[in-house]
Amino acid sequence: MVPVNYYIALSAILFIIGAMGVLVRRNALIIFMSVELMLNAANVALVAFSSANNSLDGQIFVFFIMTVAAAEVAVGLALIVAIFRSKNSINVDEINMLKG
Amino acid sequence: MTVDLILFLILAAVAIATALGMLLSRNAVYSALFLVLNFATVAVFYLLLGAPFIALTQVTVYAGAIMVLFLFVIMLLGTEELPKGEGLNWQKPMAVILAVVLMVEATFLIFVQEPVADLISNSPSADFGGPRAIGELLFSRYLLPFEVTSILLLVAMVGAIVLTLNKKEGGQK
Amino acid sequence: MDFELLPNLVTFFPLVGVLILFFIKPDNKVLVRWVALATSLATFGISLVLLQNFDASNPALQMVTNLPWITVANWNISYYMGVDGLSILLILLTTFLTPIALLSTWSAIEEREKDFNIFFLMLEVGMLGVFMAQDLFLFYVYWEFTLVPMYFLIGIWGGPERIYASIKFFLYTMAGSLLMLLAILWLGINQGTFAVPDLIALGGIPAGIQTWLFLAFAIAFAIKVPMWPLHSWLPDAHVQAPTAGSVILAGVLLKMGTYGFVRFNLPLFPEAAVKFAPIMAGLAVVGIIYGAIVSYYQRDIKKLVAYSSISHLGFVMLGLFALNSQGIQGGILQMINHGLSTGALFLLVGMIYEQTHTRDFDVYGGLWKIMPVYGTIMLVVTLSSMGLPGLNGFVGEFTILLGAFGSEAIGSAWYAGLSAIGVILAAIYMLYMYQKIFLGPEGSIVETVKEHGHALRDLSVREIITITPLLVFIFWIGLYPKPFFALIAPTVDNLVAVLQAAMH
Amino acid sequence: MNFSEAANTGLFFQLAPLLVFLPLTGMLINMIFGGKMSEKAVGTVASLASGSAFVVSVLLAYSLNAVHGELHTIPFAEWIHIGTLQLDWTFRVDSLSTVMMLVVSGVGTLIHIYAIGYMHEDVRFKDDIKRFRRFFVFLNLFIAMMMILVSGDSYLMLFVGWEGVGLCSFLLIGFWYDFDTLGQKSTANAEAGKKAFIANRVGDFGFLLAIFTTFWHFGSLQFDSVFEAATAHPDPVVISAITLFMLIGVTGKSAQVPLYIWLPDAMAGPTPVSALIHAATMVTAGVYLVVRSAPLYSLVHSASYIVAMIGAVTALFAATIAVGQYDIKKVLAYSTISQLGFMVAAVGMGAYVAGIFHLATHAFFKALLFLSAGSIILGMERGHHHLAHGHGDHDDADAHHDEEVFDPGDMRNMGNLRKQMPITFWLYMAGTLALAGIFPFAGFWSKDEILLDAKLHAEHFPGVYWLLSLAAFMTAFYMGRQIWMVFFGKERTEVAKHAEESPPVMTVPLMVLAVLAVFGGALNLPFDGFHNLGHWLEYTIGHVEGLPLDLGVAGISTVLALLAIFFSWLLYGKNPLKEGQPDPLKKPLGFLFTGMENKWFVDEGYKALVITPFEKLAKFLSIDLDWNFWHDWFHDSVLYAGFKWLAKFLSEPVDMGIINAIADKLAEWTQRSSESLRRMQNGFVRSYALSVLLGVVTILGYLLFK
Repeated sequence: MVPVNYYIALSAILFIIGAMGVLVRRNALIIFMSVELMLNAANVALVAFSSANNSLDGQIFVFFIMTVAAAEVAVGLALIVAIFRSKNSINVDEINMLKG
Repeated sequence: MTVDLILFLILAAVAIATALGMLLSRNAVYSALFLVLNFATVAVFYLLLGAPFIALTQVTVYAGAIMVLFLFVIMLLGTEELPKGEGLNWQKPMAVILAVVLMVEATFLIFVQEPVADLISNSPSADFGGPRAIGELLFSRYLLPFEVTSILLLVAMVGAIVLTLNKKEGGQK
Repeated sequence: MDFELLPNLVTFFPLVGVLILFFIKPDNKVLVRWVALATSLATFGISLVLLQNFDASNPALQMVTNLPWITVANWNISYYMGVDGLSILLILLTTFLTPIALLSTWSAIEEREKDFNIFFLMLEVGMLGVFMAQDLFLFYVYWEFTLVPMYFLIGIWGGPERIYASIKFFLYTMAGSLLMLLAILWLGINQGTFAVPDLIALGGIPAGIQTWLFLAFAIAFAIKVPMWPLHSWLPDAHVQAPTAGSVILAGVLLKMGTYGFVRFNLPLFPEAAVKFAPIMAGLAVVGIIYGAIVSYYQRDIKKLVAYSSISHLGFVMLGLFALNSQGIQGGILQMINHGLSTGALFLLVGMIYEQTHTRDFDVYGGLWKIMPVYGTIMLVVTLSSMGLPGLNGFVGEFTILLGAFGSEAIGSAWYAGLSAIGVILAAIYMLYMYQKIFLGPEGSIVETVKEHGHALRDLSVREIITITPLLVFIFWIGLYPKPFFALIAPTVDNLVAVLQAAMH
Repeated sequence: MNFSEAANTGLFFQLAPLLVFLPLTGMLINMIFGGKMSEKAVGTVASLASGSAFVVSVLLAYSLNAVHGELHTIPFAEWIHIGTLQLDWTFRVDSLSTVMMLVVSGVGTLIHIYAIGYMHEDVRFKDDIKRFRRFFVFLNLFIAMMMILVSGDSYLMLFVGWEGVGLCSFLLIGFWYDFDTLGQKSTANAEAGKKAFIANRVGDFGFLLAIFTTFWHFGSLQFDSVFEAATAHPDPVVISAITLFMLIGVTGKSAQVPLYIWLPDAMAGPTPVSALIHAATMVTAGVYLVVRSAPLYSLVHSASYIVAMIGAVTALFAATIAVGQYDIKKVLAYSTISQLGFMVAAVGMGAYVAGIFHLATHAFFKALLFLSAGSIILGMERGHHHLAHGHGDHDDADAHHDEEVFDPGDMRNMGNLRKQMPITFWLYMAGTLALAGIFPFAGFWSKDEILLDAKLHAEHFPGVYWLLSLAAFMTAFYMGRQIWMVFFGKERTEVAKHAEESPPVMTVPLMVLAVLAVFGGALNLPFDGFHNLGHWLEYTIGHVEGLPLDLGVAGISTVLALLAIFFSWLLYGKNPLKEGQPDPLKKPLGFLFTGMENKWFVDEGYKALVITPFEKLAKFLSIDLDWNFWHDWFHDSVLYAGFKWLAKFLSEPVDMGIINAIADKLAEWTQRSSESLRRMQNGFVRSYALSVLLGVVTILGYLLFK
């Protein structure tokens, strides 16, 4: 018997760790992984609520998130490959062409 | 303290630990492997939460397909480790501070302001979260979004191919 | 042929000429002149057909075109054209004066003749539209439309101060028009229609509001007339405008103001008209005397004629605000008379100016001996302007003064009595002008012109042709005005009935 | 149908419009074809036109007599019809208008003939032969206008003619518009014409007001309807107003005090003009108007008295001036004014027959006098010409002009002319005696009738008789003075010695006039069974008491006249004036004579009181008020400069200082802040992510702790 709170807390911790990954790492691939981690954190929360509310909708949602995540990763990795080809680096700090 | 709770705490500790491992590893390959471990842990959570279908999907799609893709790209580009650079010096402390603040806020939200006292029963109905139930729901109520995801995947696939096409070599279309 | 559409044809026919002119090379001056002249003559011809189909005994609007034009929300603006006794003579005057004015430009305008003719024909469209429009909004559109060509006529082909004069002309008229536009909008929105006949039929505007509407219209028209003291733009515009411009300005454009009074102010706001009659008559009298005295002291021929217009139009205004048949009919006839006489005066002044390039009195003198035909024609025109019996001016002035003398609305014979002094003053300044130019020993200008290698000549055949039609009408109206009165009488009688009702 | 039948059935009345159109035809012929016609032909056409009008007048008079003076109106054309205003051109043939027609066309024709000779020479002296034709064009136009005036059946038609003759007067006074009376280049003649027109216009102004008042009170302008309405409802105020307004017209047209000033200047016109227009016909229009309006004047005594007094005062006033004049025509001009005063006084007193009688005889003898004076002036001119060309070279025209200006009309230059111009002398004598009122000349009868009326009505019109008698005395005196100065004594200049008699074309019409001047009194002899004119006019103005000859009045006036002539002989005849000698009256009369000589300074008075103030007013209004103040100052300084100031104010302190500054500061601030904010946009994805997180934290914090 685990309170939902705990799951949510876990989800939050994972999410924050993911966010930290996005913020502190320079490697585009790791940033990407952190994003995946954040998605996962959200998924945890959703499944927990689903279970608590005894409703499958949350799980369906998770399913869709996974689909989107898969698509995102496919495109994202393709982008990273493309960037690497032109910049020869995947250090996001070296990619600042949008500087104002 | 029940068995469930103990199990939860252990798994949670593992999940956090792997997540931190992903975060802190210098080598991207290690990070990826830590993440796989994390995803697997989370899949276990799903099982505990009565979502067997999602749990397995998690293992196959995330821990399997996606992370393999990651590893593949890491290997392909040969960027396991970035050279040390100056980077944004103020970024890190700011990020930590914000993370802490966010953590505090989350804690306050979860445990003080809106504590959800519900307990998650460990014995859900037999078919809850099973492939059949999910399937029925997907093909009835969520049919349209489901179909849309197919298009999304198609677009993503095409996008990935177009982006990675090597134009310099006048590659074939 | 459907004669109902004639007013539209008359109004827009000059555009045909404009269209043709667009395709003529500006260098081909002869063709440009002839096309413009032929167009204006054709317009005159069509207006004669209009006259032929005009039923003089019918006081109502005739040959009406009434189409919905803009109907947004509760605005009912229509394209409403028609002719009645108030406007028929002015329409004819316009179509009559335009070819004459154009003919006078053949030697006077040397630059950009094509543009000049195009502007002139467009001006004719505007003027005709003003006299035909029966919808307030449509009227306003035409009213403002006339400003633009005239602005350019003065501003491009005028004298040395043309820019100042043209801008002053434009601003003055514009300023007044805006008030009128407000009044028009008020009427159109509150009464639910912009059509003048409908508005007259509806009536029922409260007296207090009538006062304001009357004033808004009156200021716009008074500036155009111009009534004293709003006349300051006139000398500038007249002096600077080219001859043909002055002819049209004095002949027709000023009449738009007086026409506005009789077409809109009197029938739309009869109570206010009755109330304001003494004030308007008073201003008219001041204008008559003031204009006459000021004319006397001018040293520039054109300026003298310009100021005399103020005096003459004072008579028109006095007649209109007598609010009885004699006054109003005399006033309308006097509009025509002034158009003919002053138009002729400007033409004649322009003719001598072409030879001498000066309008300063002091250098003239004794020209009658050198230019007997010119002197005689000028004498006739001068006398007509002075109101000598047997010429057109007298018929108008006499009926106006007679009407004003016994006018119930004005309420006192003093107004007419004082304005009769204007008759004396007219003799003083007109004879003064005539004497300065034609009598006495030869002026220095004769020598000056000789020094430039050519002698002063009498009028050329073209000039005589230009001026003769005006003379014919000067005599005709003076000797036998009956057909002219017959055209305006029924409509005016209707109007007077409305005003009489408002008076009691 | 024979002649008398036509007369009896009134057929001839239909000819009335010809009175106007015959002269007009003559005018048009001369105007259009005159350029190619000889002078004789031009003159003949014009004289025929006028003469045929005389024939028509005679026919009309004859027919009228045949139908016993019954009024005939001949509608001719509709003119102005508006509502109740019905104005037509209708001819009116009654005994009064026929008298006028006869006088106008009769005297007019004689003067036309005379003018053929006169103008022939005049245009040569003035060196502008082309103007010969123009003269006859104007003269015919004048006859036509005068006919409109006397034959009109309404006040309006009378007014039309009234204005028309004014125009002709203007044109003919200014006929030599580029000269002065001495033949020097000047605007003087033109000015004189203008003066006449304007003075007449002042009168017309009064007449117009009279017309308006008449119309609005009596509803018509047709004579009979007006009189009917007036007698039906005699409102003294209205009728006084009408008659007094009309009087203004009369003083203008008939040269009465105070508007007479134009007539002496009108002598600038050629002499036939002075005779025809400014002595015989046009100036009598005022008298005609009063007689025509007799039914109105007889209704209000006060108005009549004012008319009579104005006439009497004018008669005396002008006579005094005539005494002090040296120009032969000026003397006659003032004499005309004075005689017009007699007529006006007569008609003012209701002595209409006497007035019209004097009008007719005056037309005869004054025309005679003027024309004779013209003959004298031309005679002098001939002498002058003869001398100039006798001494110098024929072609030396310039030298001729450089000579001392010679005034052929100045009586001081004349003397003993009866030797050189005997015919003219006798003709002039006839005219003089008629004017002086010597028995049995025409003037005696008519003037006596006026004096008799004045005596009889002295109760109602006190003072008139004495004024008129005094004026009659003066008349005889100045005419005597003239005769002695012109025809007797010694020639005072060379020119006078060489003066030449005029040709028959001029003298023959004079003889006809002289006969009329001598026997004109027969028109209305004051004996029972005569009174022809009186009876004739009775048809129109009602019963007239034919006054018998009053020996007392006639005796006094004759004695006065003879006495005056005797005095003039004493002063001017016994010791003829020497060359350069001042007038012998100057000493005894002193400043009085200076006044007479200078026309009592009336012109100067007008100049000071009317003309100068008017010009000052005109200057003030046009230069100061209208131009400097209203046009320049108000529009340029107030409106334009005000607008400019406002525009400047709005643009500099307000727009630039406030609104623009706000905008500028805003932009500057934005720029500065964006300058610093720009650094945030550093292009580093992670920084953006940090911002997002910051946002999340902040929003969450806000939601949590709000």
